[in-house]
Amino acid sequence: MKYEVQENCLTIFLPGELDHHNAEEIRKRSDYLIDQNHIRYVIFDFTDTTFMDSSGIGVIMGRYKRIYMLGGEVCAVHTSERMKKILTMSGVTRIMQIYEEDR
Amino acid sequence: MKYEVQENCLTIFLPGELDHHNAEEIRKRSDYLIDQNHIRYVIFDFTDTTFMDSSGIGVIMGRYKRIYMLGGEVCAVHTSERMKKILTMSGVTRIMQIYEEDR
Amino acid sequence: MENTNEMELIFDSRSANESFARVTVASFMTSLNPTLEEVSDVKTAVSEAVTNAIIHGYENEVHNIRIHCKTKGQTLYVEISDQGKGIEDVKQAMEPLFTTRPELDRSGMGFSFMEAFMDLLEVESEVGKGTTVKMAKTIGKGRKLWITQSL
Amino acid sequence: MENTNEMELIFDSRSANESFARVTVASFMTSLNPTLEEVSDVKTAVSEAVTNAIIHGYENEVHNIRIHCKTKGQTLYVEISDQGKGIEDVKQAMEPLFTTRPELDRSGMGFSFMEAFMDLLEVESEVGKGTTVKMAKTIGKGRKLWITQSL
Ligand SMILES: Nc1ncnc2c1ncn2[C@@H]1O[C@H](COP(=O)(O)OP(=O)(O)O)[C@@H](O)[C@H]1O
Ligand SMILES: Nc1ncnc2c1ncn2[C@@H]1O[C@H](COP(=O)(O)OP(=O)(O)O)[C@@H](O)[C@H]1O
Repeated sequence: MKYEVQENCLTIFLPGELDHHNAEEIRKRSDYLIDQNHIRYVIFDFTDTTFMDSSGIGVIMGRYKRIYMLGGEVCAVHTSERMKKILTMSGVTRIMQIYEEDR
Repeated sequence: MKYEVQENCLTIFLPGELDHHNAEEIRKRSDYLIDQNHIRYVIFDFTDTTFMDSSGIGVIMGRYKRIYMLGGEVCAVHTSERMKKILTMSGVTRIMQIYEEDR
Repeated sequence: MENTNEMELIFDSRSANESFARVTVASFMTSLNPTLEEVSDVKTAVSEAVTNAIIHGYENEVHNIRIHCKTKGQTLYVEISDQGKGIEDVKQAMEPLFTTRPELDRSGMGFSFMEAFMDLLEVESEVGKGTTVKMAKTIGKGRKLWITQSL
Repeated sequence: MENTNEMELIFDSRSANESFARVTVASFMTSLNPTLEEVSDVKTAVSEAVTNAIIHGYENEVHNIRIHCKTKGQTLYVEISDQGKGIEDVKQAMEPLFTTRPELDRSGMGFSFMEAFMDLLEVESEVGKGTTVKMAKTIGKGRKLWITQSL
Protein backbone atom coordinates (compact mmCIF):
# COMPACT_ATOMS: atom_id res chain seq x y z
CA MET A 1 0.00 0.00 0.00
CA LYS A 2 1.27 3.43 -0.97
CA TYR A 3 -0.34 6.85 -0.69
CA GLU A 4 0.52 9.91 -2.74
CA VAL A 5 -0.67 13.45 -2.06
CA GLN A 6 -0.47 16.06 -4.83
CA GLU A 7 -2.12 19.38 -3.96
CA ASN A 8 -5.72 18.48 -3.01
CA CYS A 9 -5.61 15.05 -4.60
CA LEU A 10 -4.86 11.72 -2.84
CA THR A 11 -3.91 8.64 -4.83
CA ILE A 12 -4.29 5.33 -2.98
CA PHE A 13 -2.28 2.52 -4.56
CA LEU A 14 -4.37 -0.46 -3.54
CA PRO A 15 -2.81 -3.78 -2.44
CA GLY A 16 -2.84 -7.02 -4.45
CA GLU A 17 -5.75 -8.36 -2.44
CA LEU A 18 -8.28 -5.84 -1.18
CA ASP A 19 -10.17 -7.62 1.61
CA HIS A 20 -11.34 -6.76 5.13
CA HIS A 21 -7.85 -7.40 6.52
CA ASN A 22 -6.30 -4.71 4.28
CA ALA A 23 -9.34 -2.45 4.22
CA GLU A 24 -8.91 -1.48 7.87
CA GLU A 25 -5.48 0.00 7.29
CA ILE A 26 -6.47 1.83 4.11
CA ARG A 27 -9.47 3.30 5.88
CA LYS A 28 -7.45 4.70 8.78
CA ARG A 29 -4.49 5.90 6.79
CA SER A 30 -6.46 7.56 4.01
CA ASP A 31 -8.87 9.31 6.35
CA TYR A 32 -5.90 10.74 8.21
CA LEU A 33 -4.34 11.97 4.95
CA ILE A 34 -7.67 13.42 3.75
CA ASP A 35 -8.03 15.43 6.96
CA GLN A 36 -4.45 16.62 7.08
CA ASN A 37 -4.15 17.70 3.46
CA HIS A 38 -7.56 19.21 2.66
CA ILE A 39 -8.03 16.53 0.05
CA ARG A 40 -10.91 16.94 -2.47
CA TYR A 41 -10.09 14.20 -4.97
CA VAL A 42 -9.33 10.57 -4.17
CA ILE A 43 -7.97 8.27 -6.87
CA PHE A 44 -8.09 4.52 -6.24
CA ASP A 45 -5.26 2.99 -8.25
CA PHE A 46 -5.97 -0.70 -8.97
CA THR A 47 -2.71 -1.44 -10.83
CA ASP A 48 -1.63 -4.18 -8.41
CA THR A 49 -5.08 -5.40 -7.40
CA THR A 50 -6.21 -8.83 -8.56
CA PHE A 51 -8.68 -9.60 -5.76
CA MET A 52 -11.42 -7.52 -4.14
CA ASP A 53 -14.50 -8.43 -2.13
CA SER A 54 -17.29 -6.28 -0.68
CA SER A 55 -14.93 -4.91 1.98
CA GLY A 56 -13.24 -3.04 -0.89
CA ILE A 57 -16.58 -1.60 -1.91
CA GLY A 58 -17.01 -0.46 1.70
CA VAL A 59 -13.67 1.36 1.58
CA ILE A 60 -14.64 3.18 -1.62
CA MET A 61 -18.14 4.11 -0.36
CA GLY A 62 -16.71 5.32 2.92
CA ARG A 63 -14.17 7.62 1.22
CA TYR A 64 -16.85 8.80 -1.21
CA LYS A 65 -19.20 9.86 1.59
CA ARG A 66 -16.45 11.80 3.31
CA ILE A 67 -15.14 13.50 0.15
CA TYR A 68 -18.64 14.23 -1.21
CA MET A 69 -19.42 16.22 1.95
CA LEU A 70 -16.38 18.34 1.18
CA GLY A 71 -17.54 18.90 -2.40
CA GLY A 72 -15.00 16.53 -3.93
CA GLU A 73 -14.94 13.39 -6.08
CA VAL A 74 -13.51 9.87 -6.12
CA CYS A 75 -12.43 7.84 -9.13
CA ALA A 76 -10.74 4.55 -10.06
CA VAL A 77 -7.85 3.95 -12.46
CA HIS A 78 -6.03 0.92 -13.88
CA THR A 79 -8.84 -1.53 -13.21
CA SER A 80 -8.70 -5.05 -14.65
CA GLU A 81 -11.79 -6.61 -16.23
CA ARG A 82 -12.50 -8.45 -12.98
CA MET A 83 -12.30 -5.25 -10.91
CA LYS A 84 -14.55 -3.43 -13.38
CA LYS A 85 -17.14 -6.17 -13.06
CA ILE A 86 -17.10 -6.07 -9.28
CA LEU A 87 -17.30 -2.28 -9.21
CA THR A 88 -20.19 -2.37 -11.68
CA MET A 89 -22.07 -5.14 -9.84
CA SER A 90 -21.85 -3.27 -6.59
CA GLY A 91 -23.27 -0.10 -8.08
CA VAL A 92 -20.37 2.17 -7.07
CA THR A 93 -19.92 3.10 -10.72
CA ARG A 94 -23.00 5.30 -10.22
CA ILE A 95 -20.98 7.55 -7.92
CA MET A 96 -17.47 6.94 -9.19
CA GLN A 97 -15.92 7.22 -12.67
CA ILE A 98 -13.53 4.54 -13.87
CA TYR A 99 -10.78 6.07 -16.01
CA GLU A 100 -8.77 3.97 -18.40
CA GLU A 101 -5.75 6.31 -18.05
CA ASP A 102 -4.40 8.42 -15.19
CA ARG A 103 -5.94 11.87 -15.15
CA MET B 1 4.60 -34.48 -18.70
CA LYS B 2 6.14 -35.19 -22.09
CA TYR B 3 8.34 -38.01 -23.30
CA GLU B 4 10.72 -37.94 -26.24
CA VAL B 5 12.46 -40.94 -27.77
CA GLN B 6 15.51 -40.38 -30.00
CA GLU B 7 17.24 -43.59 -31.04
CA ASN B 8 18.12 -45.36 -27.76
CA CYS B 9 17.66 -42.26 -25.62
CA LEU B 10 14.50 -41.29 -23.67
CA THR B 11 14.02 -37.74 -22.41
CA ILE B 12 11.42 -37.34 -19.65
CA PHE B 13 10.21 -33.74 -19.31
CA LEU B 14 9.26 -33.73 -15.65
CA PRO B 15 6.15 -31.91 -14.34
CA GLY B 16 6.13 -28.69 -12.29
CA GLU B 17 5.70 -30.65 -9.07
CA LEU B 18 7.28 -34.08 -8.89
CA ASP B 19 5.49 -35.86 -6.04
CA HIS B 20 4.02 -39.32 -5.43
CA HIS B 21 0.86 -38.35 -7.33
CA ASN B 22 2.81 -37.62 -10.53
CA ALA B 23 5.52 -40.22 -9.93
CA GLU B 24 3.14 -43.11 -10.53
CA GLU B 25 2.36 -42.00 -14.06
CA ILE B 26 5.99 -41.27 -14.95
CA ARG B 27 7.00 -44.66 -13.65
CA LYS B 28 4.47 -46.56 -15.76
CA ARG B 29 4.83 -44.52 -18.92
CA SER B 30 8.62 -44.40 -18.92
CA ASP B 31 9.05 -48.12 -18.20
CA TYR B 32 6.76 -48.87 -21.11
CA LEU B 33 8.79 -46.62 -23.41
CA ILE B 34 12.09 -48.08 -22.16
CA ASP B 35 10.91 -51.61 -22.96
CA GLN B 36 9.42 -50.75 -26.34
CA ASN B 37 12.32 -48.71 -27.68
CA HIS B 38 15.40 -50.53 -26.39
CA ILE B 39 16.34 -47.42 -24.44
CA ARG B 40 19.84 -47.21 -22.93
CA TYR B 41 19.96 -43.54 -21.86
CA VAL B 42 17.35 -41.72 -19.81
CA ILE B 43 17.51 -37.92 -19.48
CA PHE B 44 15.43 -36.31 -16.73
CA ASP B 45 14.66 -32.78 -17.89
CA PHE B 46 13.88 -30.52 -14.89
CA THR B 47 13.14 -27.35 -16.92
CA ASP B 48 9.58 -27.01 -15.54
CA THR B 49 10.17 -28.57 -12.12
CA THR B 50 10.07 -26.33 -9.06
CA PHE B 51 9.06 -28.95 -6.47
CA MET B 52 10.32 -32.47 -5.78
CA ASP B 53 10.14 -34.75 -2.77
CA SER B 54 11.58 -38.22 -2.10
CA SER B 55 9.03 -39.76 -4.48
CA GLY B 56 10.99 -38.07 -7.26
CA ILE B 57 14.18 -39.68 -5.99
CA GLY B 58 12.33 -43.01 -6.10
CA VAL B 59 11.45 -42.46 -9.76
CA ILE B 60 15.07 -41.70 -10.65
CA MET B 61 16.48 -44.64 -8.66
CA GLY B 62 13.92 -46.99 -10.19
CA ARG B 63 14.78 -45.96 -13.76
CA TYR B 64 18.50 -46.13 -12.93
CA LYS B 65 18.23 -49.73 -11.70
CA ARG B 66 16.40 -50.78 -14.83
CA ILE B 67 18.73 -48.97 -17.25
CA TYR B 68 21.91 -50.01 -15.41
CA MET B 69 20.95 -53.67 -15.91
CA LEU B 70 20.84 -52.95 -19.63
CA GLY B 71 24.26 -51.32 -19.56
CA GLY B 72 22.93 -47.77 -19.87
CA GLU B 73 22.99 -44.48 -17.98
CA VAL B 74 20.67 -41.83 -16.54
CA CYS B 75 21.32 -38.11 -16.21
CA ALA B 76 19.59 -34.86 -15.25
CA VAL B 77 19.46 -31.55 -17.14
CA HIS B 78 18.12 -28.06 -16.49
CA THR B 79 18.09 -28.40 -12.72
CA SER B 80 17.45 -25.35 -10.53
CA GLU B 81 19.55 -24.75 -7.41
CA ARG B 82 16.79 -26.30 -5.29
CA MET B 83 16.63 -29.43 -7.42
CA LYS B 84 20.44 -29.75 -7.34
CA LYS B 85 20.37 -29.60 -3.56
CA ILE B 86 17.70 -32.26 -3.28
CA LEU B 87 19.47 -34.53 -5.76
CA THR B 88 22.75 -34.05 -3.88
CA MET B 89 21.21 -34.61 -0.44
CA SER B 90 19.62 -37.85 -1.54
CA GLY B 91 22.86 -39.21 -2.90
CA VAL B 92 21.60 -39.91 -6.43
CA THR B 93 24.37 -37.69 -7.78
CA ARG B 94 26.65 -40.64 -7.05
CA ILE B 95 24.96 -42.61 -9.80
CA MET B 96 23.69 -39.82 -12.03
CA GLN B 97 25.45 -36.86 -13.69
CA ILE B 98 23.80 -33.45 -13.63
CA TYR B 99 24.52 -31.60 -16.87
CA GLU B 100 24.20 -27.86 -17.10
CA GLU B 101 23.35 -28.05 -20.81
CA ASP B 102 21.56 -30.63 -22.95
CA ARG B 103 23.91 -33.23 -24.28
CA MET C 1 -17.65 -42.46 -4.81
CA GLU C 2 -14.84 -42.30 -7.39
CA ASN C 3 -15.55 -38.72 -8.17
CA THR C 4 -15.82 -37.09 -4.74
CA ASN C 5 -13.29 -35.41 -2.52
CA GLU C 6 -13.71 -33.84 0.88
CA MET C 7 -11.93 -31.59 3.33
CA GLU C 8 -12.57 -29.72 6.53
CA LEU C 9 -10.60 -26.71 7.71
CA ILE C 10 -10.82 -25.17 11.16
CA PHE C 11 -8.94 -21.96 11.90
CA ASP C 12 -8.73 -18.91 14.15
CA SER C 13 -11.07 -16.03 13.34
CA ARG C 14 -8.26 -13.56 12.63
CA SER C 15 -8.48 -11.22 9.66
CA ALA C 16 -5.05 -12.41 8.49
CA ASN C 17 -6.66 -15.81 7.89
CA GLU C 18 -9.14 -14.45 5.34
CA SER C 19 -6.60 -14.84 2.58
CA PHE C 20 -5.50 -18.24 3.95
CA ALA C 21 -9.11 -19.47 3.77
CA ARG C 22 -9.49 -18.28 0.17
CA VAL C 23 -6.25 -19.90 -0.97
CA THR C 24 -7.13 -23.19 0.71
CA VAL C 25 -10.55 -23.48 -0.92
CA ALA C 26 -9.13 -22.35 -4.27
CA SER C 27 -6.43 -25.01 -4.02
CA PHE C 28 -8.96 -27.68 -3.06
CA MET C 29 -11.08 -27.01 -6.15
CA THR C 30 -8.22 -27.25 -8.70
CA SER C 31 -9.12 -30.86 -9.51
CA LEU C 32 -12.32 -29.53 -11.12
CA ASN C 33 -10.19 -27.60 -13.64
CA PRO C 34 -11.86 -24.25 -13.00
CA THR C 35 -11.20 -21.14 -15.08
CA LEU C 36 -9.42 -18.24 -13.38
CA GLU C 37 -12.76 -16.48 -13.29
CA GLU C 38 -14.46 -19.39 -11.52
CA VAL C 39 -11.64 -19.51 -8.97
CA SER C 40 -12.03 -15.76 -8.35
CA ASP C 41 -15.78 -16.19 -7.91
CA VAL C 42 -15.31 -18.84 -5.23
CA LYS C 43 -12.53 -16.89 -3.51
CA THR C 44 -14.75 -13.83 -3.30
CA ALA C 45 -17.68 -15.79 -1.87
CA VAL C 46 -15.43 -17.53 0.70
CA SER C 47 -13.91 -14.20 1.65
CA GLU C 48 -17.35 -12.71 2.29
CA ALA C 49 -18.52 -15.54 4.52
CA VAL C 50 -15.27 -15.74 6.49
CA THR C 51 -15.16 -11.96 6.96
CA ASN C 52 -18.75 -12.03 8.24
CA ALA C 53 -17.88 -14.73 10.76
CA ILE C 54 -14.96 -12.62 12.01
CA ILE C 55 -16.71 -9.25 12.16
CA HIS C 56 -20.34 -10.06 12.85
CA GLY C 57 -20.28 -13.59 14.23
CA TYR C 58 -17.41 -13.25 16.68
CA GLU C 59 -17.15 -9.43 16.75
CA ASN C 60 -13.37 -9.68 16.42
CA GLU C 61 -12.85 -12.13 19.28
CA VAL C 62 -10.70 -15.10 18.32
CA HIS C 63 -12.67 -18.34 18.05
CA ASN C 64 -12.96 -21.15 15.50
CA ILE C 65 -14.24 -20.84 11.97
CA ARG C 66 -15.01 -24.09 10.16
CA ILE C 67 -15.02 -24.61 6.41
CA HIS C 68 -16.28 -27.86 4.99
CA CYS C 69 -15.73 -28.50 1.28
CA LYS C 70 -16.82 -31.30 -0.97
CA THR C 71 -16.55 -31.87 -4.68
CA LYS C 72 -19.01 -34.22 -6.33
CA GLY C 73 -18.73 -34.52 -10.09
CA GLN C 74 -18.17 -30.98 -11.29
CA THR C 75 -19.86 -29.30 -8.31
CA LEU C 76 -18.09 -27.68 -5.39
CA TYR C 77 -19.99 -27.50 -2.10
CA VAL C 78 -18.70 -25.11 0.55
CA GLU C 79 -20.07 -24.73 4.07
CA ILE C 80 -18.70 -21.99 6.33
CA SER C 81 -19.76 -21.85 9.95
CA ASP C 82 -19.16 -19.94 13.14
CA GLN C 83 -20.53 -20.47 16.63
CA GLY C 84 -20.95 -16.78 17.21
CA LYS C 85 -23.74 -14.30 17.70
CA GLY C 86 -26.11 -15.54 15.05
CA ILE C 87 -28.52 -13.55 12.89
CA GLU C 88 -31.95 -12.50 14.11
CA ASP C 89 -33.61 -11.95 10.76
CA VAL C 90 -31.82 -13.86 8.02
CA LYS C 91 -34.13 -12.61 5.25
CA GLN C 92 -33.40 -8.99 6.13
CA ALA C 93 -29.65 -9.68 6.55
CA MET C 94 -29.53 -11.06 3.02
CA GLU C 95 -31.04 -7.95 1.47
CA PRO C 96 -28.60 -5.91 -0.64
CA LEU C 97 -27.10 -2.97 1.27
CA PHE C 98 -28.41 -4.14 4.65
CA THR C 99 -25.72 -3.97 7.31
CA THR C 100 -25.68 -3.69 11.08
CA ARG C 101 -22.14 -2.24 11.05
CA PRO C 102 -22.15 0.83 8.79
CA GLU C 103 -19.70 2.52 11.19
CA LEU C 104 -17.12 -0.10 10.14
CA ASP C 105 -17.60 0.84 6.47
CA ARG C 106 -19.44 -2.39 5.79
CA SER C 107 -21.24 -2.09 2.48
CA GLY C 108 -24.00 -4.59 3.19
CA MET C 109 -23.16 -6.43 0.00
CA GLY C 110 -21.57 -9.56 1.40
CA PHE C 111 -24.55 -11.84 0.89
CA SER C 112 -25.29 -10.25 -2.50
CA PHE C 113 -21.77 -11.08 -3.65
CA MET C 114 -22.07 -14.68 -2.41
CA GLU C 115 -25.33 -15.00 -4.30
CA ALA C 116 -23.93 -13.44 -7.48
CA PHE C 117 -20.75 -15.51 -7.56
CA MET C 118 -22.11 -18.91 -6.55
CA ASP C 119 -24.96 -21.00 -7.98
CA LEU C 120 -26.55 -21.65 -4.62
CA LEU C 121 -26.63 -19.88 -1.27
CA GLU C 122 -28.39 -20.97 1.91
CA VAL C 123 -27.99 -19.36 5.30
CA GLU C 124 -28.88 -21.06 8.58
CA SER C 125 -28.54 -19.09 11.77
CA GLU C 126 -29.67 -19.14 15.36
CA VAL C 127 -29.17 -16.24 17.74
CA GLY C 128 -26.54 -17.14 20.32
CA LYS C 129 -25.67 -20.39 18.53
CA GLY C 130 -24.01 -19.30 15.31
CA THR C 131 -24.33 -19.15 11.56
CA THR C 132 -23.75 -21.58 8.70
CA VAL C 133 -23.50 -20.41 5.10
CA LYS C 134 -23.93 -23.17 2.50
CA MET C 135 -22.87 -22.49 -1.05
CA ALA C 136 -22.43 -24.52 -4.21
CA LYS C 137 -21.05 -23.87 -7.64
CA THR C 138 -20.85 -26.12 -10.67
CA ILE C 139 -17.57 -25.66 -12.49
CA GLY C 140 -17.24 -25.54 -16.26
CA LYS C 141 -20.84 -25.17 -17.32
CA GLY C 142 -19.97 -22.30 -19.63
CA ARG C 143 -22.14 -19.96 -17.64
CA LYS C 144 -22.32 -16.31 -18.43
CA LEU C 145 -24.83 -15.33 -15.76
CA TRP C 146 -22.97 -12.16 -14.87
CA ILE C 147 -25.17 -9.52 -13.38
CA THR C 148 -23.86 -6.51 -15.26
CA GLN C 149 -26.58 -4.33 -13.90
CA SER C 150 -25.77 -3.05 -10.48
CA LEU C 151 -27.44 -4.78 -7.59
CA MET D 1 -1.64 -15.09 22.79
CA GLU D 2 -1.19 -12.18 20.38
CA ASN D 3 1.40 -13.97 18.40
CA THR D 4 -0.16 -17.38 17.82
CA ASN D 5 -2.33 -18.74 15.05
CA GLU D 6 -3.83 -22.16 14.61
CA MET D 7 -5.53 -24.34 12.02
CA GLU D 8 -6.63 -27.89 11.52
CA LEU D 9 -7.16 -29.53 8.14
CA ILE D 10 -8.82 -32.90 7.59
CA PHE D 11 -8.92 -34.37 4.10
CA ASP D 12 -9.27 -37.56 2.06
CA SER D 13 -6.13 -39.66 1.66
CA ARG D 14 -6.03 -39.32 -2.13
CA SER D 15 -2.76 -38.69 -3.90
CA ALA D 16 -4.31 -35.67 -5.65
CA ASN D 17 -4.55 -34.04 -2.20
CA GLU D 18 -0.78 -34.14 -1.64
CA SER D 19 -0.35 -30.87 -3.47
CA PHE D 20 -3.44 -29.42 -1.74
CA ALA D 21 -1.92 -30.20 1.67
CA ARG D 22 1.39 -28.56 0.72
CA VAL D 23 -0.28 -25.40 -0.56
CA THR D 24 -2.48 -25.11 2.52
CA VAL D 25 0.40 -25.34 4.99
CA ALA D 26 2.52 -23.00 2.85
CA SER D 27 -0.30 -20.47 2.79
CA PHE D 28 -0.83 -20.77 6.55
CA MET D 29 2.82 -19.96 7.27
CA THR D 30 2.99 -16.78 5.14
CA SER D 31 2.43 -14.60 8.20
CA LEU D 32 5.90 -15.65 9.40
CA ASN D 33 7.42 -14.03 6.29
CA PRO D 34 9.36 -17.11 5.21
CA THR D 35 11.87 -17.11 2.37
CA LEU D 36 10.99 -19.12 -0.72
CA GLU D 37 13.53 -21.68 0.45
CA GLU D 38 11.88 -22.04 3.85
CA VAL D 39 8.49 -22.48 2.19
CA SER D 40 9.95 -25.19 -0.07
CA ASP D 41 11.46 -26.94 2.94
CA VAL D 42 8.11 -27.09 4.72
CA LYS D 43 6.26 -28.14 1.56
CA THR D 44 8.70 -31.00 1.05
CA ALA D 45 8.37 -32.20 4.64
CA VAL D 46 4.56 -32.01 4.51
CA SER D 47 4.54 -33.85 1.21
CA GLU D 48 6.62 -36.67 2.70
CA ALA D 49 4.38 -37.16 5.73
CA VAL D 50 1.14 -36.96 3.74
CA THR D 51 2.44 -39.36 1.10
CA ASN D 52 3.44 -41.81 3.83
CA ALA D 53 -0.05 -41.66 5.34
CA ILE D 54 -1.57 -42.40 1.92
CA ILE D 55 0.78 -45.20 0.85
CA HIS D 56 1.91 -46.83 4.07
CA GLY D 57 -0.72 -45.79 6.63
CA TYR D 58 -3.85 -46.39 4.59
CA GLU D 59 -2.33 -48.48 1.78
CA ASN D 60 -4.23 -46.43 -0.79
CA GLU D 61 -7.65 -46.80 0.83
CA VAL D 62 -9.46 -43.48 1.26
CA HIS D 63 -9.67 -42.36 4.88
CA ASN D 64 -8.96 -39.14 6.77
CA ILE D 65 -5.61 -37.43 7.11
CA ARG D 66 -5.37 -34.69 9.72
CA ILE D 67 -2.91 -31.79 9.70
CA HIS D 68 -2.69 -29.54 12.72
CA CYS D 69 -0.64 -26.36 12.39
CA LYS D 70 0.29 -23.71 14.86
CA THR D 71 2.54 -20.69 14.70
CA LYS D 72 3.97 -19.31 17.90
CA GLY D 73 6.39 -16.45 17.54
CA GLN D 74 8.52 -17.34 14.57
CA THR D 75 8.07 -21.10 14.91
CA LEU D 76 5.76 -23.25 12.82
CA TYR D 77 4.51 -26.49 14.39
CA VAL D 78 3.01 -29.11 12.08
CA GLU D 79 1.40 -32.37 13.15
CA ILE D 80 0.30 -34.87 10.50
CA SER D 81 -1.65 -37.94 11.53
CA ASP D 82 -3.39 -40.94 10.10
CA GLN D 83 -5.37 -43.71 11.80
CA GLY D 84 -3.90 -46.35 9.59
CA LYS D 85 -1.63 -49.34 9.92
CA GLY D 86 0.96 -47.87 12.21
CA ILE D 87 4.69 -48.57 12.33
CA GLU D 88 6.15 -51.55 14.15
CA ASP D 89 9.68 -50.27 14.61
CA VAL D 90 9.82 -46.47 14.40
CA LYS D 91 13.58 -46.30 14.87
CA GLN D 92 14.20 -48.63 11.96
CA ALA D 93 11.58 -46.85 9.80
CA MET D 94 13.41 -43.57 10.30
CA GLU D 95 16.72 -44.92 9.05
CA PRO D 96 17.82 -43.50 5.70
CA LEU D 97 16.97 -45.82 2.78
CA PHE D 98 14.74 -48.08 4.88
CA THR D 99 11.48 -48.81 3.12
CA THR D 100 8.89 -51.58 3.29
CA ARG D 101 7.66 -50.81 -0.23
CA PRO D 102 10.66 -50.99 -2.60
CA GLU D 103 8.39 -52.50 -5.27
CA LEU D 104 6.56 -49.14 -5.40
CA ASP D 105 9.84 -47.33 -6.10
CA ARG D 106 9.89 -45.85 -2.61
CA SER D 107 13.35 -44.52 -1.88
CA GLY D 108 13.19 -44.84 1.91
CA MET D 109 14.21 -41.21 2.23
CA GLY D 110 10.93 -39.71 3.42
CA PHE D 111 11.89 -39.40 7.08
CA SER D 112 15.42 -38.29 6.16
CA PHE D 113 13.96 -35.45 4.10
CA MET D 114 11.63 -34.41 6.93
CA GLU D 115 14.59 -34.39 9.29
CA ALA D 116 16.80 -32.42 6.89
CA PHE D 117 14.20 -29.77 6.05
CA MET D 118 12.70 -29.19 9.49
CA ASP D 119 14.31 -28.28 12.82
CA LEU D 120 12.49 -30.97 14.75
CA LEU D 121 10.94 -34.33 13.92
CA GLU D 122 9.12 -36.71 16.23
CA VAL D 123 7.22 -39.80 15.20
CA GLU D 124 4.59 -41.51 17.33
CA SER D 125 3.03 -44.67 16.07
CA GLU D 126 1.06 -47.64 17.28
CA VAL D 127 0.41 -50.70 15.16
CA GLY D 128 -3.25 -50.83 14.16
CA LYS D 129 -3.91 -47.37 15.60
CA GLY D 130 -2.02 -45.00 13.35
CA THR D 131 0.88 -42.61 13.07
CA THR D 132 1.50 -39.00 14.06
CA VAL D 133 4.46 -37.04 12.71
CA LYS D 134 5.31 -33.88 14.65
CA MET D 135 7.57 -31.32 13.07
CA ALA D 136 8.66 -27.79 13.84
CA LYS D 137 10.66 -25.16 12.04
CA THR D 138 11.71 -21.71 13.16
CA ILE D 139 11.45 -19.22 10.32
CA GLY D 140 14.01 -16.54 9.62
CA LYS D 141 16.88 -17.63 11.78
CA GLY D 142 19.32 -17.27 8.91
CA ARG D 143 20.14 -20.89 9.06
CA LYS D 144 22.43 -22.49 6.56
CA LEU D 145 22.34 -26.00 7.92
CA TRP D 146 22.14 -27.55 4.51
CA ILE D 147 23.47 -31.04 4.37
CA THR D 148 25.42 -30.83 1.15
CA GLN D 149 26.92 -34.21 1.69
CA SER D 150 24.62 -36.96 0.59
CA LEU D 151 22.72 -38.78 3.30
N1 LIG E 1 -21.71 -14.87 10.44
C1 LIG E 1 -22.56 -13.90 10.86
N2 LIG E 1 -22.87 -13.78 12.17
C2 LIG E 1 -23.70 -12.82 12.61
N3 LIG E 1 -24.28 -11.90 11.79
C3 LIG E 1 -24.01 -11.96 10.47
C4 LIG E 1 -23.15 -12.95 9.94
N4 LIG E 1 -23.07 -12.77 8.61
C5 LIG E 1 -23.86 -11.71 8.32
N5 LIG E 1 -24.44 -11.22 9.44
C6 LIG E 1 -25.37 -10.08 9.50
O1 LIG E 1 -25.89 -9.85 8.21
C7 LIG E 1 -25.63 -8.51 7.81
C8 LIG E 1 -25.44 -8.42 6.31
O2 LIG E 1 -24.28 -9.13 5.93
P1 LIG E 1 -23.54 -8.78 4.57
O3 LIG E 1 -24.54 -8.80 3.45
O4 LIG E 1 -22.38 -9.69 4.43
O5 LIG E 1 -23.06 -7.29 4.73
P2 LIG E 1 -21.91 -6.63 5.65
O6 LIG E 1 -20.93 -7.67 6.07
O7 LIG E 1 -21.28 -5.62 4.76
O8 LIG E 1 -22.62 -6.02 6.82
C9 LIG E 1 -24.44 -8.08 8.62
O9 LIG E 1 -24.35 -6.68 8.77
C10 LIG E 1 -24.69 -8.80 9.95
O10 LIG E 1 -25.61 -8.09 10.76
N1 LIG F 1 2.19 -43.07 8.17
C1 LIG F 1 2.78 -44.28 8.13
N2 LIG F 1 2.06 -45.41 8.41
C2 LIG F 1 2.65 -46.63 8.37
N3 LIG F 1 3.94 -46.83 8.05
C3 LIG F 1 4.70 -45.75 7.77
C4 LIG F 1 4.17 -44.43 7.79
N4 LIG F 1 5.17 -43.58 7.47
C5 LIG F 1 6.27 -44.32 7.28
N5 LIG F 1 6.02 -45.64 7.46
C6 LIG F 1 6.99 -46.75 7.35
O1 LIG F 1 8.31 -46.23 7.42
C7 LIG F 1 9.06 -46.60 6.25
C8 LIG F 1 10.06 -45.49 5.90
O2 LIG F 1 9.38 -44.30 5.53
P1 LIG F 1 10.10 -43.22 4.63
O3 LIG F 1 11.40 -42.89 5.23
O4 LIG F 1 9.15 -42.10 4.40
O5 LIG F 1 10.39 -43.95 3.24
P2 LIG F 1 9.43 -44.46 2.07
O6 LIG F 1 8.12 -43.72 2.14
O7 LIG F 1 10.17 -44.12 0.83
O8 LIG F 1 9.23 -45.94 2.27
C9 LIG F 1 8.01 -46.85 5.19
O9 LIG F 1 8.50 -47.71 4.17
C10 LIG F 1 6.88 -47.48 6.01
O10 LIG F 1 7.12 -48.84 6.25
